[in-house]
Amino acid sequence: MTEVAGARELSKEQLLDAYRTMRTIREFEDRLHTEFATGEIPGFVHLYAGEEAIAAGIMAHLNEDDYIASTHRGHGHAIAKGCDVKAMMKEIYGKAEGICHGKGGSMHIADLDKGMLGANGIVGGGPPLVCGAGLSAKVRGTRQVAVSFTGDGGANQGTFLESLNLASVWDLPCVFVIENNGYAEATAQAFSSKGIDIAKRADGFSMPGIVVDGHDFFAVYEAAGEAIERARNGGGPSLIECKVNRYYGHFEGDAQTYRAPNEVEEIRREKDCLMLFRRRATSSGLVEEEELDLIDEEVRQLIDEAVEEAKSAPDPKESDLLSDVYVSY
Amino acid sequence: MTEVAGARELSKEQLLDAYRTMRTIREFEDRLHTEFATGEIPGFVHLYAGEEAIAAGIMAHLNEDDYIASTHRGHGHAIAKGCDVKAMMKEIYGKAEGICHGKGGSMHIADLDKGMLGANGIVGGGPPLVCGAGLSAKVRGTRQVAVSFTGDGGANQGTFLESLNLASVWDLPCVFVIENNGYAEATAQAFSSKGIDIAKRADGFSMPGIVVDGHDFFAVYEAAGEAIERARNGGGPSLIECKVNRYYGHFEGDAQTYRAPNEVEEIRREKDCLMLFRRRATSSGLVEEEELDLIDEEVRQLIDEAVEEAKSAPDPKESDLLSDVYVSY
Amino acid sequence: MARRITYMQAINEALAQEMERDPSVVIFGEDNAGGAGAPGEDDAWGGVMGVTKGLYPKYPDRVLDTPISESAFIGAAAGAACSGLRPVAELMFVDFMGVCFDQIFNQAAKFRYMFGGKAKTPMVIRTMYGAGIRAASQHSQSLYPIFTHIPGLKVVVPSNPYDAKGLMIASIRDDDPVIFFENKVLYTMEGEVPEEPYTVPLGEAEYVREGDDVTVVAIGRMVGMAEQAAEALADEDIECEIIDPRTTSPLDEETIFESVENTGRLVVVDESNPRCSLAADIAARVAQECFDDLKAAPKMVTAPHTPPPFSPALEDLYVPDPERIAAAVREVAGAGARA
Amino acid sequence: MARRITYMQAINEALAQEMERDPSVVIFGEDNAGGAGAPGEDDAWGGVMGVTKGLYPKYPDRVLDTPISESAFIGAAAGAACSGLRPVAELMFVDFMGVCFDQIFNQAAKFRYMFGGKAKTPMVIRTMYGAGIRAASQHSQSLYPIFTHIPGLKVVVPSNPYDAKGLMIASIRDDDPVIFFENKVLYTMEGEVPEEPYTVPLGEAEYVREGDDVTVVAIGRMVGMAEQAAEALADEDIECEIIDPRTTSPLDEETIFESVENTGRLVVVDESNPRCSLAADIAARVAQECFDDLKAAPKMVTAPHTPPPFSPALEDLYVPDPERIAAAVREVAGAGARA
Ligand SMILES: Cc1ncc(C[n+]2csc(CCOP(=O)(O)OP(=O)(O)O)c2C)c(N)n1
Ligand SMILES: Cc1ncc(C[n+]2csc(CCOP(=O)(O)OP(=O)(O)O)c2C)c(N)n1
Ligand SMILES: [Mg+2]
Ligand SMILES: [Mg+2]
Repeated sequence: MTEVAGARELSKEQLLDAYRTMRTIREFEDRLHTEFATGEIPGFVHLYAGEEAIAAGIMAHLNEDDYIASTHRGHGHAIAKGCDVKAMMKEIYGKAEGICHGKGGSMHIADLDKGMLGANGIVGGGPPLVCGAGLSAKVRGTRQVAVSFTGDGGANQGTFLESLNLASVWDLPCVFVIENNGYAEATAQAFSSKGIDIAKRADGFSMPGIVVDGHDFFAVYEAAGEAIERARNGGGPSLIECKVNRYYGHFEGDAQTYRAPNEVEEIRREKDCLMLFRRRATSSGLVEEEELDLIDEEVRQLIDEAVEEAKSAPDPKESDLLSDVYVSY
Repeated sequence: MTEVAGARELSKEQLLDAYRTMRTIREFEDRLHTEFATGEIPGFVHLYAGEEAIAAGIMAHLNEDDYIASTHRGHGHAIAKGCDVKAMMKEIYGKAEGICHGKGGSMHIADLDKGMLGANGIVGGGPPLVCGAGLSAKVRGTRQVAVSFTGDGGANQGTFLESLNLASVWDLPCVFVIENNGYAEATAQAFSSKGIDIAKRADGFSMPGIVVDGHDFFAVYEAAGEAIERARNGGGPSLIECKVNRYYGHFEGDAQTYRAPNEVEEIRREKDCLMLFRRRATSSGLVEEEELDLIDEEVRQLIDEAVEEAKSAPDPKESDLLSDVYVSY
Repeated sequence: MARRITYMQAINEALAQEMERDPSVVIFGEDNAGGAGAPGEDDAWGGVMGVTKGLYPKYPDRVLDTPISESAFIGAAAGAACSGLRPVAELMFVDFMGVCFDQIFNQAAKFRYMFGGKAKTPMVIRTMYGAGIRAASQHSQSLYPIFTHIPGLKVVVPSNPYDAKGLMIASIRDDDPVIFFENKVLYTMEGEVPEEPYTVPLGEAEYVREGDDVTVVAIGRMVGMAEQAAEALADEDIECEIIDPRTTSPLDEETIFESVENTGRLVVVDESNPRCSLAADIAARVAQECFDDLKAAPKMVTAPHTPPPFSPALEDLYVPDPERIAAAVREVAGAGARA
Repeated sequence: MARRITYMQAINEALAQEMERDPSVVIFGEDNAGGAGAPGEDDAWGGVMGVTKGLYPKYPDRVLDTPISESAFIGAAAGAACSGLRPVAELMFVDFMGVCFDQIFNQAAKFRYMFGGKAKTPMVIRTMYGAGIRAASQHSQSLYPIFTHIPGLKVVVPSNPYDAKGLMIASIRDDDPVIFFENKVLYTMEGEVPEEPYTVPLGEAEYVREGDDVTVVAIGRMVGMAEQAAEALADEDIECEIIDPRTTSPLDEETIFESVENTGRLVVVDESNPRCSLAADIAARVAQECFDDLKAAPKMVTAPHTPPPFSPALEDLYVPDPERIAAAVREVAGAGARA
């Protein structure tokens, strides 16, 4: 599938946008990794580094008013869907100007105005929500599409499996993306869903299912294009399994002793999505190395500012504790 | 598959036992249908009439210490697993001598000494329990097998789908039987699991799945034999989908206006499991019509007595209300 | 003379009128349309008890059947509510909450808070509760204390047809997630119900009966039981003031406190199990806030700490009845003012 | 001098000793073995916090990892318990109960009653609860009031390492389903714990501190908070009697009532949300049963009616602390005896 998709199908702007998205995610996550080590960042932080091509490849097909439901590993999805990077950083630091005013944190980043229905602390929490967003689009006749992200571990949660069936039965404009990074915390996917591609489960709900290389932006982009177009045109839901890897631990602080020595190093060397993208994009002749370097530089500055501003931003006020529970009570 | 299985594979005793089981279930359910109409039977009653070949065909392979977990439509499973028919009838009438002392009723008939882990008021409640019984057999090394029954509607419950995966991953001695009678309450299976055989879902959990004619005792018997032997010998779980029909409403009182006119009549005429069994068994030359007629007569007497005794049996005592909540508290 | 209809008809009428008024209202649940895909009658069921009967023919695109996948479709209600609809989803029996509670209490209930006030989740979950029809342990529980415990949820427990209609319309128009508890025994209860749409505000208790001796707070079906008890007690010159909170979250504490200030005596009647119950919740709040007004110990009348039994002989002992309520009121009324 | 270990080590030791003693004890949960199927270290995790670390190498056949399928594996614990094992299953965070509650409250909890006393379901569900580590709304709830509400369940909430070990061993040996709440902040708490196996009986409260002025009932992590408050109050000549119920179901009411008879004043400290909480449960029972002994209104100290917030600045205000407890005690102590 990788071979089929060509960089040429995308315009220069699209290529640069996709690269900027992936680089922004990578920089955001790498920087969080460093900052977390200083002990200044509260709570659980699950980093998306290594999986950027999926978020970028899917979101490249979505409009601002399309919906996504994310996971605990949601920074990449949020950035790719257009959430404000600085407000996200402030949220992760628990500050009042955070995208959720500091009440949600890394695991609950959301921005409904951007169609981002939220990261989720509950594995399998998102797919039912996406069925609802899809139903809403269908009933209102808006041609919006709703996409859920689930991990290889989450693919064993009943809520995910039920959602595949509901979307199929209700014929909803939904796409279910599996980010199979090989592990659920320390447990290998090889153990938790025995001897199959997770995409195979789509057959049991008479839904198209496909496997793509999640390191390859172009492969994801092509598969997502088909599935999302089908959904938008009333063709019903699809499942896309992206085989990928995460670079850091399950959450910050995880030493990953369950992984083979050098496992991550080799992946970084062979399959890094930014490296692969650079190769393809430049060899296509559409973009120059320098243009990408410039983006790297701009992104680095953006993230520097985001971290600085987040650190110095004010905490929520005592009165914020009791607000926002209900619209009215 | 029906054609492969021959009545000859079973001994005369086995044939007569199987027939007696099916006839007992049929008589039990037909009689409840009549008695319910008099208004004397409390609560919800879901009848198994029409599906007898499944319970009989599966249970013919199970030992007393093997486990089953049943559904809200559990009378047939209980009878086939060896629960006392008179105690069951008393339970359905809510009497103190009922198999659960009147505390459970039709939806909660159980007898752990017979390996019957209970009918269940929760659709999809049973499959996880069967994973546990299978785990117990495996850990204790007893070669016991655990079988769960689920309807076509229940096959869409996350608990069922998760259980398929857990049994596969833990490699448990379990068999998952789907009783696909075409309806979940008023909702057709054609709506609730779109365009597939439910057995197909087994592939997504790398488990063998097979479809059999649930009206044909011999077809069920053969498929169950393979699956249960595989489980007993450490070969892991299987899924068996039995296509069948229910004769009465979802529960007593359901007028079934959602079904096509004459739908049930035709099935009774063409596919009644007792009729089919009689034909095959007698044409095999192993058993005589008269022997089967005799069983019919004996069963009719048994059920007559069961109903009479149930009606005149004493109610639970006031003190029973508070007992049996805990072993100790 | 005003029109009389049943509790069930009142709910059905509320749903029909709101669907008529607002195209963003959709309803779904098992057999809510009537049984999709079946060869027979289209609108065969309208829900297991027929509460939604007749809606599908009127609004075929907004009344949906569902597979037996509560997590998926209750969660879908939450997702739809965040994206422009006002779904009314049916959890057939509240006893089934265990297969889908996450989507209710961690998702719908918490969006607004977790997202810093940016989310609105206008959804209603209709569900049946209570004992009395010999439905046994897994189809007869009350469980509204569990939902009342959860910040972010509103919990409605109507005791009569008039309130059922007005509270349902208010719930559908409300911008927060509402769990609407329908008592299955009350479905056949008749009462006067105006034909035009109206709302009964969430969070306002009702004085069902005025009296100076003992305040009786009763919930849902227990209101009628309390009224029967009060009749009997009146002959003994014990005058009960019966308060129906109508919603357990928000709870109209002011009205309850006001009454206790006057009577100085409290009995709370709650069909649920006793531990961490609504009875305990209300008794504790009154003890903390109205202590100096209390002339006697507040008393709780609930089901026992057991699952609901099947046998009619036992189930009839399980649910609080007018006799048990009257006995409790007598005790509280009799208890002398403090030394 | 006696050995000191942490709350986490105490639980781990209890599990190890019971697995050693009884071959029918099995434990499973996500990453409980350490991460099955992974190419690296076998015993890498031992649960997300490491509570089960070291057990897999000792008992490789009785320590299992699971897929993320709580309904299936928590239900499997119930099924295994009915068929000869004594499973200890881990629900990583109690916040996840919403995806598997049915198997706990409709299956395991009700078997014995529904089956007329014929079933025995000896299982333990270990689960983490409580705020304090910035884990936000879906990883910081308490929720034990919900489990306490359910007849058929036993609920254990240890407040220190000694009790954690003794209560875990008692829970594993108990023949009823037990929900064992581990406070994530207390995992690092050190205390004296005997090396040999011992049990702390379920249903027996402990006097943590004796005093004649105010009875303070505190649960789990709140016990330590109450002790700090009591220290401060002692300087003001207010003597608190601190009672740790240790199990919320069964609840040792006698001990609580006995203390209130002596002090006449009650403060209940409960980390959970206020509505239908343990605080309400205990305050209501005391108000009903010890009314004549009460000299002042019973007071409840709980988290507010909001989900747990993420921001450290807000979470520190969310959990009851010694200051809030002391303020409540002062108020209750100060309230004059009744007119
Ligand atoms: C219902 C539920 N169960 C368990 C957890 C704890 N948990 C958080 S992330 C995680 C692993 C998820 O693995 P996967 O779905 O593959 O996503 P990944 O972390 O690999 O991106 C687990 C078990 C949870 N948050 N929710
Ligand atoms: C979790 C849950 N959801 C819904 C119900 C209500 N209910 C009882 S039986 C039933 C239909 C079951 O259909 P199926 O699984 O096909 O079994 P059948 O009745 O056809 O034997 C439904 C929806 C329930 N008991 N439990
Ligand atoms: Mg993963
Ligand atoms: Mg069916």
